[in-house]
Amino acid sequence: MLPLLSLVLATLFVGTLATFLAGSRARWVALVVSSAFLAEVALLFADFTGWPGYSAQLVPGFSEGESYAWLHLSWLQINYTVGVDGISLVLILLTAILQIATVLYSWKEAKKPNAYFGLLLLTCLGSFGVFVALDILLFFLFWEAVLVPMFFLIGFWGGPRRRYAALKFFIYTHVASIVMLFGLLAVVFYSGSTSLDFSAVYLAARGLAPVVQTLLFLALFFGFAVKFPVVPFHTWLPDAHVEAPTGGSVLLAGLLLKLGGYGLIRWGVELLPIGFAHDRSILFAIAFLTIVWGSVVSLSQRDLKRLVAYSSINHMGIVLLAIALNSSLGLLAAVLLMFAHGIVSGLLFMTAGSVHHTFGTRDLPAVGGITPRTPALSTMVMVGSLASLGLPALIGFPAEFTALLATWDGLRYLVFIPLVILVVTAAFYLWMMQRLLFGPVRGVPDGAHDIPWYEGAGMGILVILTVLFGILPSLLTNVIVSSPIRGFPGP
Amino acid sequence: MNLEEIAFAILALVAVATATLSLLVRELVHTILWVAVFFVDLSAIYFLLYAPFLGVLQLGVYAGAVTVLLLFGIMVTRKRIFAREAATGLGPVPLGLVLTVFIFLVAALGELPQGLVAQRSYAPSDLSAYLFGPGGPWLLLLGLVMLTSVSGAIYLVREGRE
Amino acid sequence: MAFGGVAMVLGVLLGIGEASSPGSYTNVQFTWLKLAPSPGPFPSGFELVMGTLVDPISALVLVVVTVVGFLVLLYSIGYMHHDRGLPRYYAELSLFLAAMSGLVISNNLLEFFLFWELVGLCSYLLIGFYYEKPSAASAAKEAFLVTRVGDVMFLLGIFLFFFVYATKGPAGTGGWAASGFVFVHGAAPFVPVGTGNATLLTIAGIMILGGAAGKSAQFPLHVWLPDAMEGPTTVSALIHAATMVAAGVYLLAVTSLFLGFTALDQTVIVAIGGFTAFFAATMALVHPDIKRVIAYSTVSQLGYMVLAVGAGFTMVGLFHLFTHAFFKALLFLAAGSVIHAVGTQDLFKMGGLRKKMRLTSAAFAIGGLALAGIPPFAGFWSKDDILSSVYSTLPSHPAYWPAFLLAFAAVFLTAYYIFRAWFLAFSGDKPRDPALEHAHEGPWVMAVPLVVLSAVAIGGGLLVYLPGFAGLLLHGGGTPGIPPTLSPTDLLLSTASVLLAVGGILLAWRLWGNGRVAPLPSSSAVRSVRQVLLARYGMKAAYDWIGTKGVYTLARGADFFDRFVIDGTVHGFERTFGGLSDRLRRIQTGVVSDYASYVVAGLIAVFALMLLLAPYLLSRLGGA
Amino acid sequence: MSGLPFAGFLVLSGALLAVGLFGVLTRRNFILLLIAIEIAMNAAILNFVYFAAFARAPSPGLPGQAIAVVLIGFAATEVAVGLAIVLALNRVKGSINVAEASELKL
Amino acid sequence: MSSLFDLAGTFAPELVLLAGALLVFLLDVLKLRRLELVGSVSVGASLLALALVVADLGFAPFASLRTLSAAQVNPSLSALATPLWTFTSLGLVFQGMFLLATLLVSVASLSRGSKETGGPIFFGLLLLATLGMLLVAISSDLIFLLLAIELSSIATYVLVGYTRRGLRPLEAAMKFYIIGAVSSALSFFGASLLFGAYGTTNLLAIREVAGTVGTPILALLGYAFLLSGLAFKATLVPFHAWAVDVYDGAPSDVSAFLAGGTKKVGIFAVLLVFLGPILFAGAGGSSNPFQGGPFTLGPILQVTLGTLAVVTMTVGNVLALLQKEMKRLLAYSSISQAGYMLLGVTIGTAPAIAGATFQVLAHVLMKGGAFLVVAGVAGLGIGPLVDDWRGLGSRRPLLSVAFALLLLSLAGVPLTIGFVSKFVLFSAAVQAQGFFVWLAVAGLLNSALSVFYYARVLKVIYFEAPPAPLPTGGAVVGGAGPEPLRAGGLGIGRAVAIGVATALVVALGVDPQPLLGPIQAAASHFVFFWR
Repeated sequence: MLPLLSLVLATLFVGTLATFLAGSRARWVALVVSSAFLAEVALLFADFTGWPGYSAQLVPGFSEGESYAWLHLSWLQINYTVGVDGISLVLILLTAILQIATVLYSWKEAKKPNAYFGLLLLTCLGSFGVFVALDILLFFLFWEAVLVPMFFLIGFWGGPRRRYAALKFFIYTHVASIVMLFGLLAVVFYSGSTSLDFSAVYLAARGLAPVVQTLLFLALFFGFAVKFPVVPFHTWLPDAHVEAPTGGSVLLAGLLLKLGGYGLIRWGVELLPIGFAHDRSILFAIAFLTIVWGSVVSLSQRDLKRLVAYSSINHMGIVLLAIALNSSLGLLAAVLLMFAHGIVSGLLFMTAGSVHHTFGTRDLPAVGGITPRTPALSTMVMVGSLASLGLPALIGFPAEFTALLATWDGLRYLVFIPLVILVVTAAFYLWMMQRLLFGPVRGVPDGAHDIPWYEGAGMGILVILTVLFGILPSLLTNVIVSSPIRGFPGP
Repeated sequence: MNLEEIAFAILALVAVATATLSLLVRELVHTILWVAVFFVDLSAIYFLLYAPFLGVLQLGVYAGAVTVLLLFGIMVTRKRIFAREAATGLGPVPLGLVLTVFIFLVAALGELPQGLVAQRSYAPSDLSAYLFGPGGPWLLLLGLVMLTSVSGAIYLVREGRE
Repeated sequence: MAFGGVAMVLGVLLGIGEASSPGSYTNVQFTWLKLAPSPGPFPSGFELVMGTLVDPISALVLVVVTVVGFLVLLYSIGYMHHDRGLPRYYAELSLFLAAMSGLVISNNLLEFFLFWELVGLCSYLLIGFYYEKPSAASAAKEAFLVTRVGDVMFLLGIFLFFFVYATKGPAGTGGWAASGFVFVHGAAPFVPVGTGNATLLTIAGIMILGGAAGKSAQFPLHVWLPDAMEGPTTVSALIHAATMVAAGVYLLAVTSLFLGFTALDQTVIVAIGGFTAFFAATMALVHPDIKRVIAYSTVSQLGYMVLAVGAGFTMVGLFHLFTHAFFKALLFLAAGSVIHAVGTQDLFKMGGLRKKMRLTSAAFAIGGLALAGIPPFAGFWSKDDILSSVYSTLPSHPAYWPAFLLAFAAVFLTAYYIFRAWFLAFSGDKPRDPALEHAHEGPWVMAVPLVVLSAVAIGGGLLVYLPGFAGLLLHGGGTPGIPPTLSPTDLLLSTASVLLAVGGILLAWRLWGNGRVAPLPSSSAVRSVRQVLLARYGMKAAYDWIGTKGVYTLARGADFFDRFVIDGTVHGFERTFGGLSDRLRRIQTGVVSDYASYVVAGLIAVFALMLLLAPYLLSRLGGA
Repeated sequence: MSGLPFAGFLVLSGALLAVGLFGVLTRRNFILLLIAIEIAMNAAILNFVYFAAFARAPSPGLPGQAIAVVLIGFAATEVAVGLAIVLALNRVKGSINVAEASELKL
Repeated sequence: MSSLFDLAGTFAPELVLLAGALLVFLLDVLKLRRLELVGSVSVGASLLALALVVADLGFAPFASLRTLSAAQVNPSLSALATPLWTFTSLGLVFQGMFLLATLLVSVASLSRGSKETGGPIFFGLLLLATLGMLLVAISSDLIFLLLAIELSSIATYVLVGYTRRGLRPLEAAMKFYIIGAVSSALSFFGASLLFGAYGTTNLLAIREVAGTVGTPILALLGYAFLLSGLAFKATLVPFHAWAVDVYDGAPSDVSAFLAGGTKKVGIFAVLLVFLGPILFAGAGGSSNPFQGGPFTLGPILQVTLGTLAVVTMTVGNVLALLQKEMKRLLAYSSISQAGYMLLGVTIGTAPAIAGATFQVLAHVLMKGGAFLVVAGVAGLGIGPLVDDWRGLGSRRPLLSVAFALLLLSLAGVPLTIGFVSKFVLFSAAVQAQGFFVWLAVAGLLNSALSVFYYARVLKVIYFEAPPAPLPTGGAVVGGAGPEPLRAGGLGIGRAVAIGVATALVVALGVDPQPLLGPIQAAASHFVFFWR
């Protein structure tokens, strides 16, 4: 059988290098690589016959598994181990989609295009790696590999305060990832595992005492929580988004935030179910705080990107809530939400970028009534906003619906909190649309054209998928459920 | 208290006193004088400690060579030999630090090594036999150190002639 | 247009077919989302499906939707011909019709909700059709938001029902969840079956009511509907009078048929319905805007329907929905015709239009008579049916009394305000505003719908006596509503209500007839009541205050906290380390003696560590 | 032959070390610093000589004295390098006050 | 005289270096002072020595590492009950790393420009200092060890000031010398106390009796003095203050050698001196020196060293945060890295020592490379401040990439050797459990803290615009473009050295196994040997 995952990694790696070296033709190389990536992901889906289930020792299995020895310390085996299950497969699909959409959207990037596209590809490479890595060190490696290109993307191509934002982003996430690595290693050593492979650690971690699990889970949670981000570790996100170039914002919201969710599921919940169960009340409290906070703060934002950034925080809070519910429905919802948010927030940040390109500002009071001048852009803004506020037939709805249903199952009347916040979310999107799209024309420069074809193409892909998966979410959910979300066997 | 102990006590007092004086007097040349006395006093202590060879060595190397070297240094770096040392860093902090070290050293020694046996005095031939036998590498290393320092020192000083 | 026509033909055919052979069809069905069996509340997993279910009640409403929809599309050709955004208009309207039809033929609550939101979206887009007008944009937002509150409650209601019935229900294997939560035509509602949690079910019912109240503009979520009149009048006719706002009633009907309400739910629904019927009518009494008067009347009429459904007379409520759709669409289209002609909505500028616009005037009068409940117009049959049905339950449900009385009193108010509008607009010699002299009828495409709708408004109520149509109503669900009868009790009640209505018309004629403009009474009490009514009892202002001042201030505060406290803490860390670094940096004085003292200090520190601290620590910690 | 008092002896070497360190900390003239360092160095040498004279084991004395020989040589060598540095510094700066040579700081 | 040949064979690397140094001095005397010439001698000697050391380690299979005792090496020395030197595989590994540092610096110094006059003395002292370092790595006697350290120290005192003209280098040399001499006095004082406590200065002999001796306080005092003296070399806080000024004031190539090479001597010396007592299992006596009865030294030393390690990392990092000068920033980062290395020594298990060793190797490459870059950049006319590096990313892309990689490695970003070494080290600490987990936590927090200033440098290099040209009195021709960098490149030698260091940083980050495996084996041998 073809080592598909390694093939994809190799494609992306070679592609990234080629892009860096391609000079002014970088965008074509990037496009070819992205298409190849998408095709390979399609192959991956075609090849994916379902989740292999639990092994004899009740370790969750993975498809497309590959494992080669990498680093052997006398007391520790470190391997190159990769594999996928339903959860990672869906997120890989998201990666491929966002990559090609972002490449298209940034088609006319003029400032050092080869580095720009190379870094975009590198970010996607890292994300892909995170989603397939089944060895702690490999995982951490890809995890960090996402960080560096994003740091440069923000810092070099970003807005006026880009340096501050890049630094803040880098430091926040790096500190978190170090804590996360420490937590993972502590799991390994306290459980007495002699290998960093997921399956070995999984098996060994069954034997950890509940107290240890609880503490270790908290450490891991902190590591992932910053990436999520949850309140109060979220303040890097608005700054990073506001300053990042559009392509960076898209990947930041679409992929990087997902890493936190994925990491929490794969390396937190699956690895330390008992600790997770003990810490759930903390997770709930943080999740609710994040949901409420992200939404309420969104209400008062003037900058379009900041607004979307805070709404991202709100959505990721729901993801955390769904994960914390510890039910199969909750996990299904969490993964679906991550996918949905990836697509929708990507779309919204693209529109925010286009608004900025077209009108020279993203300040909501400064520009408004743009619909007559830029109908296509307005439509995109509207689709994105509506999807984000959970309108049915768009992708946000099935995700939020399952999440809320799962919340009801798990927490009963506390579901009121996200439900009420649903109204607030609707409020700030509607308010934004009212000011930006409707009303009398203001702040529109004379030469403002509607979006160019490439930006439209990038957004168009996402719009189409928003509708497609909104109507047929089972395309995704059938894949997601082929993963160990059916409930984990006890210790 | 036997004679040796009395001698030791006196010599010790002199050693501490001359060392202190050498650092406290303001005339640099006086410093050299006190240092010379200190080195001679030490060599006397070595004699008392059954190390006559060392005593002689001390006299030769320190009281002789090193003292002259230091004097040379003063002569080169000072316009007048009898220049006074101007600024000093005397103050409570250095004194306190040093006293603390001293107190630690003395106070910690509540317990003495038991069963110390006085050794016989060694003939210089014994010493040289050891130094060229088992202790050879030390000497070898010392030679390397000297090679290094001499070549380095010559290089550093030589520039002045150019 | 053509699609609208085809849809109408299909819809009517479906209706006729259903009338001729009552039954249900479940045609299309595909899996939307599936959860494998897993521990938890859905032990055998669940499968959410999208499918269609055509049964008598959906056929009934489908007829309304398609017919009125077609007529409005037709009418729009004339009404909207000068508008720039015509393609957008038709696209959105078509999307609405599609979504509304989808809603009607949904076979489960989730799908219902999906289309429910879609029609809400269309409503939002169409209210904001003239988006350059800030008031339109604002009204659109308000409509979406207020209905969103209802939607959220609806969603929770869905969860509750799903949860309670997940393992119960008619499907047999694995409960309702496994069957995809689909409605099964002809089965008894769950509630009597449901041995489940009564409290949960009551709350579920209330939540569904909340959803319905949002969509159907029932108190206290009614505020958006009058503002929704910012949209084109055709939209008001179709969406905000005939179809979408009725979706809330339809939801209540569906719920009561397939799931059922508990007794407490019913009392609440009845109370809300009755109160809204009266409450909205009062606000219509004084409004100068012709469309808003009709809008308030819509709210009020929807209150009647809710009342009926709440009292258990589902089919009676739907019957009123049916007739109301036609005569209210008629009223709106007539009003639209007027507005099209005169370019204003202010009743006090109009007057004497009867002479210039005879057809419109007649149509409006027919609609008004139907609304007022004057026999034999359509509204009489259905409204009277509601009143008599509810009246019949009063002995067993004394709690319904207040609602019934309010609804009954509203009959008078209804007749008064609609004819006040008619007299103000059409009677008299000439318009009060001289600029309106050149008013004239619209083109034929606007006239045809008026004629058709007038016909239905006159005779629609009599359809009840058509066996096929009555069959639709009779076979609607497991608990048939009381069919219209002419029993003595009813006669008495009908007479009383007709007399009330006539009284209302007379009062309107007395005050406003023949182009009179009744002077404002000088009594301050009346003035202040008028002010309160015009200010909508202050509710709009209160909501605005909560929405802008309250929540926005909260948001600003949160943003401030976010920027300065949370981020400030982080920066505080940074500053602390920076300051520490700066302070520590100063020990690097550049003087070597100081460095030597650090060495000595370090030596002392090592002493202290080795001789004092480490032994102490180790003895405390118990050795290595 | 009785030994010299151990504690008393260590007081001497400790005192010499302390004086040497004190000189390093307080003096500013490089040459005085050199002298102070030599005094401290001699404290160490003295220790070796003492422990060569009074030892627990039967014959470890000889290495102690040998070490002392080596250290005397080493200390002298060290002084030579120090003097070379001080001369070079004096040539460039015209001063051998260590407190004045503080351009590199913070 | 077969034994003499044997001896020569045994000490071949050392003799090669000595011969190289003497040859350099000979050439100096013969007035053959061309930099390229003497530099080649130095490069050749260190390369040859490195080859010999690697050969001594045995190429393949690495598993058959030899641990030679002096008696095995030379029968004539077997008379010594306690040899002064011992060949351990870990010692050889350290020798290799020292030689690597020397080689890098030598190669880079080849391209320093022919107007340099101090070539012979530079390379001669470089070789002599390296010789001292090599001897440290094989010593098993305190005095031998200290003298070897002094050999390298004295050579470096002069090296720092070898330009003879600049005030800053000479001031640095002066400070270096004074603190170094004080420290050597302290070390010897400590050695004398240990001699008094144990009756010997031989580490192998001390190991036999460590902790059981009847005068624990004397021994403790001795270790305290010794630690303070060695801490100077290893730049542990608070014995570090000289290092910053010296790294700053010295010529950058010498700084590279100091940071990349001689500092590790201190680390290895600490390892050598303290590993025996730490590992001494003893009779499980109490750790209270005032209690009497059987006494265990190890835990006390571990607590002390651990505390020093944490303080060193923290202070180094905190002080680096606000540094404005590039070399001082690197110096502080170097200090904090010493803390990590000491961490491994403290723990004393084979994995931890392997981690520390790997960290040393990493630091040789990273910090050596970084200082070489600094030296090269200074040659391009860029000032000493971090802000002077603005926009270097666009002006010198390759050099900037190399520097960025080195910094990322210092920050511990994966796929660089810096990550692997920290990973091995911290994982070993966590694996040792107990008290050491907290050390690992401190280390992790510190490496998080360190990111702040590395990221700041990267930010300056890549995100900020190059400095605007100074107004030059109206005669500006080109206008607003950035001031052109001084013409000419880094020189081949420096480019090669930086390239090799960077390549190794990345290559060993991707696949460290080829070196990590042998180092682990060597560490296990070492621990086994010293137990």
